[in-house]
Amino acid sequence: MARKKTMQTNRNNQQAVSIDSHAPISFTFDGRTYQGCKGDTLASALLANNVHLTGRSFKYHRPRGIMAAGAEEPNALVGVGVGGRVEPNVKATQIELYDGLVAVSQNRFPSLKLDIGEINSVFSRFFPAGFYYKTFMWPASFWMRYEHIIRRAAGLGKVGDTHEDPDRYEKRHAHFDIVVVGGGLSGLSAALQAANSGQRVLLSEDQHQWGGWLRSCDDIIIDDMAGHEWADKTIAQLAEMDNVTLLPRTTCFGYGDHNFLTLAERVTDHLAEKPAHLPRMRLWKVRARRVILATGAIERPLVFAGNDLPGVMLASAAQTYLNQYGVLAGRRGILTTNNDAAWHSAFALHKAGCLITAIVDTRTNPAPAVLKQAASLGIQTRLGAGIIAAHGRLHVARVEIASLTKTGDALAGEAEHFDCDLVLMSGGMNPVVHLHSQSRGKLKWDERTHCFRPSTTHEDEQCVGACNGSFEPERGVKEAIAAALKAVKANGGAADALNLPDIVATKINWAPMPIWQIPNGLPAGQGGKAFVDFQNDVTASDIQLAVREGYHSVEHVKRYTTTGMATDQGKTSNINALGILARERNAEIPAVGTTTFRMPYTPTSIGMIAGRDIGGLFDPVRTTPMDKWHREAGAKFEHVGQWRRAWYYPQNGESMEQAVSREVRAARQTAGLLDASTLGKIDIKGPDAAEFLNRIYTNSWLKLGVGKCRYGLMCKDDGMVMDDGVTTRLAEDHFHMTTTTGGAAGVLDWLEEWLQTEWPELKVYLTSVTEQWAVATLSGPAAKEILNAAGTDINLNDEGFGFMSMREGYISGLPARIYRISFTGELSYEINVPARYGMALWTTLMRAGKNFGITPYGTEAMHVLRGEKGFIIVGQETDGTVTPHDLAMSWIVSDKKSDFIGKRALARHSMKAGDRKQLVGLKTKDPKKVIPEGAHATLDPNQPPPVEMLGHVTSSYFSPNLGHSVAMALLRGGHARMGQTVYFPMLDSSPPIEATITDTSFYDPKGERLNGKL
Amino acid sequence: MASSNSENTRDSVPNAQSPQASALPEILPNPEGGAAGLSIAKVTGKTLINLRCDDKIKAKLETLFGAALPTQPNKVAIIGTRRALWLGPDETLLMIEEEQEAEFMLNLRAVLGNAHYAATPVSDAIKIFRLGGARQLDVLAKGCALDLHPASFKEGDCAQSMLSHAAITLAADSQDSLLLFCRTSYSDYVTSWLKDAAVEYGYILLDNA
Amino acid sequence: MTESNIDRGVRALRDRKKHYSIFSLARQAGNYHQGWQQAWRHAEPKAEYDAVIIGGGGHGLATAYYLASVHNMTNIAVIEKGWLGGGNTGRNTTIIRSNYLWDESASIYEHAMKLWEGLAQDLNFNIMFSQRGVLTIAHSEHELKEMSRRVHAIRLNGIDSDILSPEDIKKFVPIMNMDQNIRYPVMGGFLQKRGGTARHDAVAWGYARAADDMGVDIIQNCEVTGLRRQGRRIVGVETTKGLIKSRKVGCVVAGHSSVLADMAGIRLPIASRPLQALVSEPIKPILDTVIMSNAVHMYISQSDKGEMVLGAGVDKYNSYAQRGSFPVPEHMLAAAVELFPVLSRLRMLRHWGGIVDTCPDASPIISRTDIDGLYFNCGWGTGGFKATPGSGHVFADLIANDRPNDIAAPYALNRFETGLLIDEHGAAGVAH
Amino acid sequence: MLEINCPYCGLRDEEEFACGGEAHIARPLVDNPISDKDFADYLFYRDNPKGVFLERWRHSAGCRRWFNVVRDTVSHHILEVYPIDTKPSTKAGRAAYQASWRRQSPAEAAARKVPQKTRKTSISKR
Repeated sequence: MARKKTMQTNRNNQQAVSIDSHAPISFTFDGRTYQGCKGDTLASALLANNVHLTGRSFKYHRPRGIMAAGAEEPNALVGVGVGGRVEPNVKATQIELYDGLVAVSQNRFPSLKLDIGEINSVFSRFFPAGFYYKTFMWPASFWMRYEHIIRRAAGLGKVGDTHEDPDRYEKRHAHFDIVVVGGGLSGLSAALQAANSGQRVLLSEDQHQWGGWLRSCDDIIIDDMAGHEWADKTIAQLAEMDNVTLLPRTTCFGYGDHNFLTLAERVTDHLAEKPAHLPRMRLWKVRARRVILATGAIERPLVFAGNDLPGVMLASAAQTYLNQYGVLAGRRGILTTNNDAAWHSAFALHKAGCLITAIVDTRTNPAPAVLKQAASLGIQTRLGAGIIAAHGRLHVARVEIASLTKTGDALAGEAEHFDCDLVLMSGGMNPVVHLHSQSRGKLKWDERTHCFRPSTTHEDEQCVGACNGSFEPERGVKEAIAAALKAVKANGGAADALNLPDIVATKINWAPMPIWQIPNGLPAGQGGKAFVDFQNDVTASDIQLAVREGYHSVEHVKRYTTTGMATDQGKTSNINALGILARERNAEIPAVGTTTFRMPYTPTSIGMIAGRDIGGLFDPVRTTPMDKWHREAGAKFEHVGQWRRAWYYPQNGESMEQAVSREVRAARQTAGLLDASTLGKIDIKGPDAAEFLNRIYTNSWLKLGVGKCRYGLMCKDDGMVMDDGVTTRLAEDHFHMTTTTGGAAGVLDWLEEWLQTEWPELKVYLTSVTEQWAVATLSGPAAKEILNAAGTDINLNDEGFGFMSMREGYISGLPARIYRISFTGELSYEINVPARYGMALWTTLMRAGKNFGITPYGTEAMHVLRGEKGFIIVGQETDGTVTPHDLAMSWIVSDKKSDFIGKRALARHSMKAGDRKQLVGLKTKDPKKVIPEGAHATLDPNQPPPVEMLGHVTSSYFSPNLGHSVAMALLRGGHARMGQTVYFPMLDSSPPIEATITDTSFYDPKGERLNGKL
Repeated sequence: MASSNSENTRDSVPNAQSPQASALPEILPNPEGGAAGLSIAKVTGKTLINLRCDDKIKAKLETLFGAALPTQPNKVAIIGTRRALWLGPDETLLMIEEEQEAEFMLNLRAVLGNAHYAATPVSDAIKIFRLGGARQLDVLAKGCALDLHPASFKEGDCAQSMLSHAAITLAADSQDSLLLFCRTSYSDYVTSWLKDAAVEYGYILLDNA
Repeated sequence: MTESNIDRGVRALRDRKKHYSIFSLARQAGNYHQGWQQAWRHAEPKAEYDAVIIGGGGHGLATAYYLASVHNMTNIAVIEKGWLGGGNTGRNTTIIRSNYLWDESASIYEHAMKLWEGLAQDLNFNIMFSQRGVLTIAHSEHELKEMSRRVHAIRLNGIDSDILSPEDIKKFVPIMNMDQNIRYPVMGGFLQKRGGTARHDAVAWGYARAADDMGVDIIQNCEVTGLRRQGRRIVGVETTKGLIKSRKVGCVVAGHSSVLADMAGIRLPIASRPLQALVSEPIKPILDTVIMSNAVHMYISQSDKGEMVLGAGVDKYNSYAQRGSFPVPEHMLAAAVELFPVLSRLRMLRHWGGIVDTCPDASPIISRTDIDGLYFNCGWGTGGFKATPGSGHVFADLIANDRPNDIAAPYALNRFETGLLIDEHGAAGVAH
Repeated sequence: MLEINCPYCGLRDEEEFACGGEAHIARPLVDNPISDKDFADYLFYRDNPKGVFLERWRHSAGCRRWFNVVRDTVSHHILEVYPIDTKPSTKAGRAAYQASWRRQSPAEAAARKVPQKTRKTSISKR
């Protein structure tokens, strides 16, 4: 224990507000073990152990340390975790420490202290912004090689070796009357006020502890309590109320249309042992009626040479490390600032034992109060001055200070040198306006505090406190309570206004001096590097260069220099960059413009956004009542849309070809059985049902007799074939429609659309019955015998039960509708039973058919069988560009009907053109050759590319029954090419396949087999 | 056959549902102790009839059904074990005891004669589950965007929506239980999804309710 | 004169110290990069031009560049309401390929591909055209058949395309999930080796710089407020910087084409839809090609900076807001993690939306209009970037000659009257 | 993500809905002959305004009813929701309905029972 304490040399206060020093924690960084406390962030723990150097920059590999204490940290990026949990590029300031945490530095080789990449820094003059646009062009062929090297040099962290993420990620929807984002002084006040109304309130906070800045400052007393005590009391109060949801460790990263918020809750990242049942993170998808944003503010760095050295940090960050974690970031410090607020941070550190040797302020007129206090603390000051350069190798050791001209753009005196191990910098505050901007709220430039503040809103949203530019605590609380009351009222509720808490805080003038770069007395581009975007290594002179080269728009500057494009998303760099850009263009900042912020506020877990909709839950798999049988029969399956269909049933080691040809032969010689349950089925009822079908299908339906079936083709209104199927008249006003498996849902929606929007006068009701019925198709010469053997009360004789008709009855006791229709060309029955009997029907038929050689067949055999007959499959013979005429199915297009969907479109001149792609059959010269589906036809096999193509093969199989291959193709002007020879070039080097154009009915063209006569 | 390279994939055809979803046991105790957070019970022995008709015709069926069929959107008529769910301005889902189906349909035809309506049996097309447990709403919220807070979704309310990728209908049947209706072919997906979503809270699958 | 205009342009560039090379870089390093010149002048509009191009994106700037370099028209202007490349040029996922199904598409995208291959040298601007290959994967029997159809057509059109087996893919893309027992197993794919990506901003800047060097005026922050007509002829463009006369006006304003058409009193069969994309934080290289999947709807590559770049399909409603709805990235990332489990542990860094013109047949419009001298180039949907050089090249040809060349002809507006569409929606979805 | 007020089911997430594009497109009757060009107005040409847009939505995961919506395509604000067979009632909605070029299109004229003489123009006055 004692030993551990001594290791944390910079921990000077064991009682700091955010840590529990009685719970020591050990962790490793770059393989070395350190001790920290419960409540630490990795950053505070490293600083406690006097570790400042944490990473290397993106481009120049410069040594970098911890600069901030929150989401804005640009430098301290590490890789965290082991095995499948490795996560690159995590900000050390956002990692909650846990026992056994493993972190490694990034973008360095061989080690952090000695990184050969630092060579880039030496040659940095050759790599200004956008240098790669200007070179690597000769010889042309070499770019890919240059790029290979560049790619390996770029990137930051590494992904883990194990690619399987062991963690779960959850998502949930939620609805709230009022959502408050940010658990600082203003957010807590707004939440408490809103909660008093009894309305459903959500309060979220990015950190794991509540209070925000209240935890970092030591000079706010609220209702006679220290700020952080008041925060704890208020949160306890809110936790009591069951209309309030509190989400700590939760970042609101997105604000979309209609008050849709997305929040990322970190559930187990901070735990050493991660319970298996808990998700690592939870995505909250929140619909809020009113939103109150209390997201605080972020301090700006100052831009001076060497401002990126380890040991140079934001003043507020140093104060946070001191007051929250009891960590003193240095022993000998210097503050450089342009505002009063930072002075108080310096005072705090000075009192805590970090000797502040000087406070350097670019202004000549800081508030008398701070000057007085500095004097009383014996801190010397340099007014109207700035740090013009910081020096040191792996840590800041010395700074040069010089006085500046009134405007701050040139030096006004000789430089003095100060030794130090800590530089505090402060360039003023930036309200966190990201979410307001994401919601499309507008921003305006505040001439007093020199920052962007929210102006008009777009969604139902209000900003309060520091994120609204109201940095004074009293004002923030007043705004928060007023905003909450307004929201409650707008929701139609009421609540008594809270009394304003009694706040005692140091009065601070928050207006900084607008100075965007501290001059170094040298011509532009010379002297040490003054960084604007630390992570991407963008310097002030890079921005000057961009402007010089004509990249004036802020967007061009961002893209040309990459400023603001790093993983800190420009939280510390945007305004400084804008300021320098404005100066270079002699324009005002608002004229130069800002960028609109977009989701996410901070980098957000991809695994979390994916959630559980992966693996087995990625997409539903729909199965038929007979699915179990198919699986037990060892069927291979194929996905058709979301349906899983038996594809073929290999027996004792058959290849697919063997299995399919066995199934195909059986269906023609004895009988085959197909699970057709997936066909779409729609119940159509009403006095106008026939008229409705007449408008939907291309053929006529008015005269179809009850009990009779008819095949129909439906087109979109552009005349292109959309779906097909057999529809049966159950009664005068009642029809049963079947659709393709894939088209089922679309067809039902299509029909409903026409009924609701175009023909509301038609009295027709539609109901989907796809899953009400299980369907087994029994096909083949023995079909009738098998049905009789199974036992049925239906007379199966042709007289009683002709082709294209339907009978209701029983099959071995199962209530059934039998449709005598055929997709194989054989005698065929589509037997429909209520789905619960599907399996019973199937096994009954298999049993009854045993002696007749019944053979189950899958979708592949079905394809071959219909291929032999030249029947089309929508989606295979068609692709949305094919008309009924193209399919040689003009016979199904009625010219008598006054109208049907697609009629007018089919009458367009171009639809009649003879050179359209038309469906034809193909016979290969070599009967054994099967043309690959998708192969394209040409008249001249020797033509060099680009080859003149007639069209492509839509279906192609070897027909076991015919002993030769059969194919269909859509060929330009195909109907007039009967007998012509065409060639199909192959993808491999094999010679083109030669084939003759024929019609499409290859097998039993007279259709004699339909009646089972052999 | 189809394309020159597909041969080598033919014998490694996917078997749809990945292990992860189906691997979950029938019962998962609440990892944090106490009763399972979710109970899922298959509801059987019911007949479902999809009724398409306008409000006038609904009125004619009040006596037969035993209660006025809902004419207000997303309301359920509850009478004993019978339920009538509003699905649309001219669409209602009737749930009655299976043994009453034949008689009910007979009387329905008698009452409505040749009026314009469609009463289609869909018992086999739709699966019914009764959900219970202290965390049932938290589980549903993971995949359903409806506001199911007791304040806004009370007994006698119903709603159609999505549960992740599946269309569902929910009915608040009483303080502590919900009826969930989904298409038969999606029921495997829905149960897998519910089980997986309840891993945090524990669940129990009951055969009948 | 024998020397081509391109040669003259390039030579002109070389002569000047404006020329970019490793040597000029070294020379400038010597004087702390103080000597670099503006990439393009910030021109103010003249009273009249021989042609005005509305829209300072890649397509518009390329049009101007080819008008000047190929057709000798140097008294022309490009006017842009905001900043160059601020529209879809700077918002797309930079995929470049020419492996299209229909002949009409193949010819224009391959025309573009050939220009891409020499573009950095033509423009003396490294646009980082990286031919790392584009692999389109198939997840079902149906997609395998569709793939075969496409590859046969692509090959016969003389465009490179190889079919990859799952084994090949495993080798080519080690991080891809090749488990065959998942919902959408990777059953195969086809690769265009010449496909790849380019640096989108650099394309706009490179064309702007080269066009400017031939005298083209590039006018930013100049919004069009009206189109001045005399009867059935265009005579000028009304802008926030005043009237600019011209008897030839080319509109290349993806996303806002309908708005301009409206100003001219004509109509286009176009819907403006949001298209979303996102990038992850930068990591060391894990993916050295471009992957596209239609079934699970996403495409992905890794930028030179190390960011994983992902895109999906368009949102379902019309919008001019350059923002879409959350479910789109949600489903896109689920698909991405399903295919690439390693992504689960990465974080989304930036997300944005563009406005794309979508046509009924998912093919562009490059056409004259009912107004003489007014031309439109639009409707590129989600695929415009890859066509940039080809699109600009044929559009310049159309504007200069007032008639489309063979490549552009099929893309005329009248195809919606005749119904002779170029339907690139691809497979009509599974059936039977 | 949009939140849409279904006339029957109330406020629901965009994900429950399907978007049907421009509303109030009358279908020309076949017995009213119009040119292929005019027919293309019905088939392919859709209004695509930057601003107030009249569009159709269907509550596909809910009551499956079609209805009309007045939505601003820039702000995404929904100004009005109204039944499929009615016209907009808000000022902005009515104005947009009247202003649409389609009101003058021969295709729309040909949707009325009484055959009209098709006017030979496709350029609209807005």
